[in-house]
Amino acid sequence: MSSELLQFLLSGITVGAIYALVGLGFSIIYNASHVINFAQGEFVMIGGMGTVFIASAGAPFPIAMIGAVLLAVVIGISLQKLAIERARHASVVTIIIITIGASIFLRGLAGVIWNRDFHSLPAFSGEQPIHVAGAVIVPQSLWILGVTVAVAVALFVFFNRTMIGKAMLGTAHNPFAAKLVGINTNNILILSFALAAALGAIGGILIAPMAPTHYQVGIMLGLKGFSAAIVGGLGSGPGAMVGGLLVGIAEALAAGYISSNYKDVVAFVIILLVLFFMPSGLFGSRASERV
Amino acid sequence: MNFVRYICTLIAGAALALCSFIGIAVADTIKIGSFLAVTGPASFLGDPEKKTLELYVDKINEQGGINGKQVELTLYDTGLDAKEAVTFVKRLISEDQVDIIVGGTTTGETMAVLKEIEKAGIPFISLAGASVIIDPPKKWVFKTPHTDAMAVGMVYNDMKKEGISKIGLIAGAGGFDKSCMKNAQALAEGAGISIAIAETYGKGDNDMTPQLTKIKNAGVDATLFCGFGGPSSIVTKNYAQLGIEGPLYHTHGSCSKGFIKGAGDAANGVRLPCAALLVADQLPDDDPQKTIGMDYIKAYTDKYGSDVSTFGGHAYDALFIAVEALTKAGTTDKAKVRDAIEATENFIGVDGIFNMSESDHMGLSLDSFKMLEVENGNWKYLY
Amino acid sequence: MSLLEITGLSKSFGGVQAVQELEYTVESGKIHSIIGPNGAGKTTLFNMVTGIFKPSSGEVHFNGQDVTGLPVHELAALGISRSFQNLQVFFNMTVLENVMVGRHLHCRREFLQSLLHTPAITRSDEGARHRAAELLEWVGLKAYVGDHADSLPYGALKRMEIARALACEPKLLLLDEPAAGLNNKETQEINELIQQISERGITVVLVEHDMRLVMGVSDHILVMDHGKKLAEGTAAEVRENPDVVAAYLGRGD
Amino acid sequence: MKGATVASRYGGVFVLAVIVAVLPWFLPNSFYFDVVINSGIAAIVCVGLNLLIGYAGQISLGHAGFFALGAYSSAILTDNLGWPPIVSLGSGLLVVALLAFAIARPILRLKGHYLAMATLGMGIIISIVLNQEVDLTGGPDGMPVSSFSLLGQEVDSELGWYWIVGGSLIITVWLALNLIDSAVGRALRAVHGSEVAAQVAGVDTTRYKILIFVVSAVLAAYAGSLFAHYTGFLTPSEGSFFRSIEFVTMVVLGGMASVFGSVIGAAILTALPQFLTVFHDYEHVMFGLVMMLTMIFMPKGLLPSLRNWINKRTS
Repeated sequence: MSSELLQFLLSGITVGAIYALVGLGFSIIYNASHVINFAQGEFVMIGGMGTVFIASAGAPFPIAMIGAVLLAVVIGISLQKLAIERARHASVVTIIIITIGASIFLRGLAGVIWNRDFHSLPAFSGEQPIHVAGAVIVPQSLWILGVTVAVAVALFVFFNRTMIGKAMLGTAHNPFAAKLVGINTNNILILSFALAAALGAIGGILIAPMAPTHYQVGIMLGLKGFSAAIVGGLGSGPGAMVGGLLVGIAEALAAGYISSNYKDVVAFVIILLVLFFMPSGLFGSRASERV
Repeated sequence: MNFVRYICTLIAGAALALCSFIGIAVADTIKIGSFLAVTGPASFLGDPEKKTLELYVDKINEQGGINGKQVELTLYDTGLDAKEAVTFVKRLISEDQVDIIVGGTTTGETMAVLKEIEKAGIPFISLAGASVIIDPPKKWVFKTPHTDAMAVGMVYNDMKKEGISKIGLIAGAGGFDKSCMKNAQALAEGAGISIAIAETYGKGDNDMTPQLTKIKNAGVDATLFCGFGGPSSIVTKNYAQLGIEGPLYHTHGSCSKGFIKGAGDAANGVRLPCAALLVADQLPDDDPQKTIGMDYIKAYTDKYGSDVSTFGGHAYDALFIAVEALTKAGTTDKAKVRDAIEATENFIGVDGIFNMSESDHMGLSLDSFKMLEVENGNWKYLY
Repeated sequence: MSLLEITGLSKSFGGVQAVQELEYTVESGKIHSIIGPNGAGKTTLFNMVTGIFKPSSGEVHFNGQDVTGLPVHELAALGISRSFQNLQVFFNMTVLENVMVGRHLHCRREFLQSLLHTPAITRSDEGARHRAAELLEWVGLKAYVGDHADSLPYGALKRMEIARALACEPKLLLLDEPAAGLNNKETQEINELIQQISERGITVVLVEHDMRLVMGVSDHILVMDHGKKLAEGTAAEVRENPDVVAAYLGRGD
Repeated sequence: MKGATVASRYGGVFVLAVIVAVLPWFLPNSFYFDVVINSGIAAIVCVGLNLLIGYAGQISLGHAGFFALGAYSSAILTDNLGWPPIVSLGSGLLVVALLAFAIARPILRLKGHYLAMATLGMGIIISIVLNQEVDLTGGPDGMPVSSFSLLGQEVDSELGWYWIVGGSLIITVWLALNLIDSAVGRALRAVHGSEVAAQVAGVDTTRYKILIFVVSAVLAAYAGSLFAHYTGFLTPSEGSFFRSIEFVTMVVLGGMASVFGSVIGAAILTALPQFLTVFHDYEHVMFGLVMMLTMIFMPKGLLPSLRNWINKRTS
């Protein structure tokens, strides 16, 4: 493998891992409620900006990070309780508009309460690049990959080995049956918004040392995360992971080999092609309509 | 019914809003109108511009206003939407009936409103970069920032001094970036510089390693970065990580402390042209821009607690050119104020020394840029 | 004369054989029923005949023409219509409009003329409206004509679906469990309705679990199990077929 | 029955026409004209988009792309190639119609959120191209557009544009109402209600979905073309993802499957930012809040909720 290709792949995987974390958030909420939460990107912003501002108030970084994740979780739960739950009988498009309204609201608030400057976090363990076969990788990339893998493993164990995780999956498949066997589906909804918010915030904290955070970072990261979740197949955890990496790598390779002007176009064309041939994404359930 | 109550609240709110926007006409004030991209993709530019205008309009009023009249600032946020900009300018002109307009964060918004400005005949000082705004000169339109072409020219001069001939370019997708890139390509030949490779990155990108890898493999003597905000730091970091040979140049888009903070150690060695403001303390004492720069920095940081950028400086200069013109004209008669702006001479601003004329509606010369280098996490004044 | 001829028809979903090598003939003008336990492949068969599923193999002939794998709307144009086991109602429309959609193929629907609502369109629409109202009255839903479909009780929706299917003026009408979820009285009314439909010269195929209904109206019964034909014949023949008895009794169904 | 539908069809159009005819006397200056004209332009897009989303049930998060394509085709053909504006407009509509037709078949095979993603991707691709092709479109700095002229008569007054946009809107609404109240319209609504049942009734659902996608794209492009000549300057933000969302929000806010709802939704959302300026820094916070609260308390949109409420009161 040429060092150039390796470099592109490393870049794509790093960025893709963040997309995957955001995408996982989309999928978890979709599973629990069949809602697409377009405010997912704002959790990323809250993760990064929250850490910056809690730290600037004097807290040590680890505390600030935990604080920011908790802040995102509280906002996620409020979003569910105050907005989504009240509109649960509304149409898909109506709920999409509500979550977009929520994202405008949160972004606006962040711009006023915090500020509209760019902010950086220090890298977790230095910035000395590591050389691998002619390519370089920064320690922060390893952090991103490591945490993403750890999150993936933790989620796998959670959904397959714990009662509450299994209950969440069960609710996704059949909310009515879940109610019958005594699962409190309302708590499941709250839990999934909390989980999705935490994942987004973690993504936002991980990326902030590489790319300065800003009250508007959530817009593009949210969009890319949505792409990841869709390409992978809505509601599929592994799908969101693969989808995120696919979008990230497609962008990096397109920038490297095709045209950096049109790298995002290339990425979206790939997404469209995947959907044209697999209308439910890579890992989406292909449930046919029962008539 | 829940939503009935909601509708009532909405209607009440709307009525309230209507009352305040019809406005109680306060007699005998000078009205300055402004439209800025305070939010949206260019908030990095628009936000300090807004803060600067609000800060100094307050100060002017504290000191007794202009010609004994208080100044009233009406400021709208366009969110970097040219359509909104046009609507707000119509509102400023026909509804708020302002005497002069200072604003237009980006070239796109500025160009979109020119038709309206010229039709209405109201003096307008833009805060946007591109030279197309004032070239050819339009009767009512002025601007304060240096043009992108000037920044690029400054960079090319420095490159020639350093013996650099083959460069790589990297730019973003926004208006600032594109305009800078276009100028860099257009001016290269005349400056004896060849552009071996030109790369761009997209909105919201977090890693520019692929683009920079291509630049690295193209074997260039130096790289010029056209952009601002977060990407300034990302590109600089990636550049250092990849160990690319040759110096990295930025343009005036990176003239804010946030860039150095974001890029950390990687920023050291970056060379860029900026307004004198950033190095006001390092200027020789006889430099006329020294005091004004130091004063602006102090006032801004005292009020807002954040570092100054040169973008706020554009607003400072525009506001005070307007104030000087209004003072000299002694009236708010639009034609007279316009003539007074055009007659601006030896105006010492933070961007440089302005000398406007019928053919030059910006009035800055190339030497108003200072060449800086980042050293130990701080600006160092080169020349 | 046979209206529908099915030969060697199979459908599998990812390895599961829903229908296997089925041979089946529907005689014109008669009332046919298909019975069998859940998962026997009855609805899958309907879905293949109406074009919703493409058969894995085999052929479907309608009125002497090979119609295998034709799209649904083309089969509708040839004269095949149906109702649905799980209601497929246009809940965003009124009851009358639901049935008017059934008149789609009989309406003028040129795009430009529709945009301008030319007199020709108005006339054709009037005709459709009139016919739809007539059919609703005929199935006993006169009272509901102007109501929104989402305000109708379940039993009425089932009748509305039948009216909509009839509005297409089909030669062959497939009814998928028309009596499911209905009480005795309603089932009896459906029974009468099916006979009246048949009297209009429309060939009816019925999938139904209610044995009294099936045995009462059917000229011919097909028994399916595990995607295969278990038996066929008149009600009496099927009732005495040892395979059928074994299948039903053995399962305690 | 017949009387009712015809009355509601033409009664509404009549009321709209009266409002359009009278309104100019209540608009004090060019700012108000601007807001009203922009509302009208948005309303034309939204009536078309509502046919697609509200009636046929197919979501699109990319219609600003068509709006911008119409706008830029007019601008480029008129200003760069020197074509007469009316010819540019026609050519622009044709180009958009062909493009929409070409992508409609694969895109409309998708459903729900997957369709949302695909249309969003399509819109973003269009917007990136407009941003990147600097030589053709001026890139992010935008391009000027000369004013509209027909038979040597130049339209440059606000009142002139008001009549053009107002007239176009009345005709659009009238055509849309006609279409909805025809076999074609019922077929479209049937696609929304149950695609399979529509097919069984003989509706070629694919054909109708493509048809209405193209119609809504052409209406968006027409509005875009008007906008380009009216405002005289174009930037790629006209084709951005945000603009697409704005159009969909107008449709949903006004009321899905309600033509007049779309007109109201467009007017409210165009004027809202002008009202919200009183909140200064909190402008966007309030905008988001209004969006959320309206949709939570009136999930069916303003006009249908209002109608329900009046029905309940009167019955």
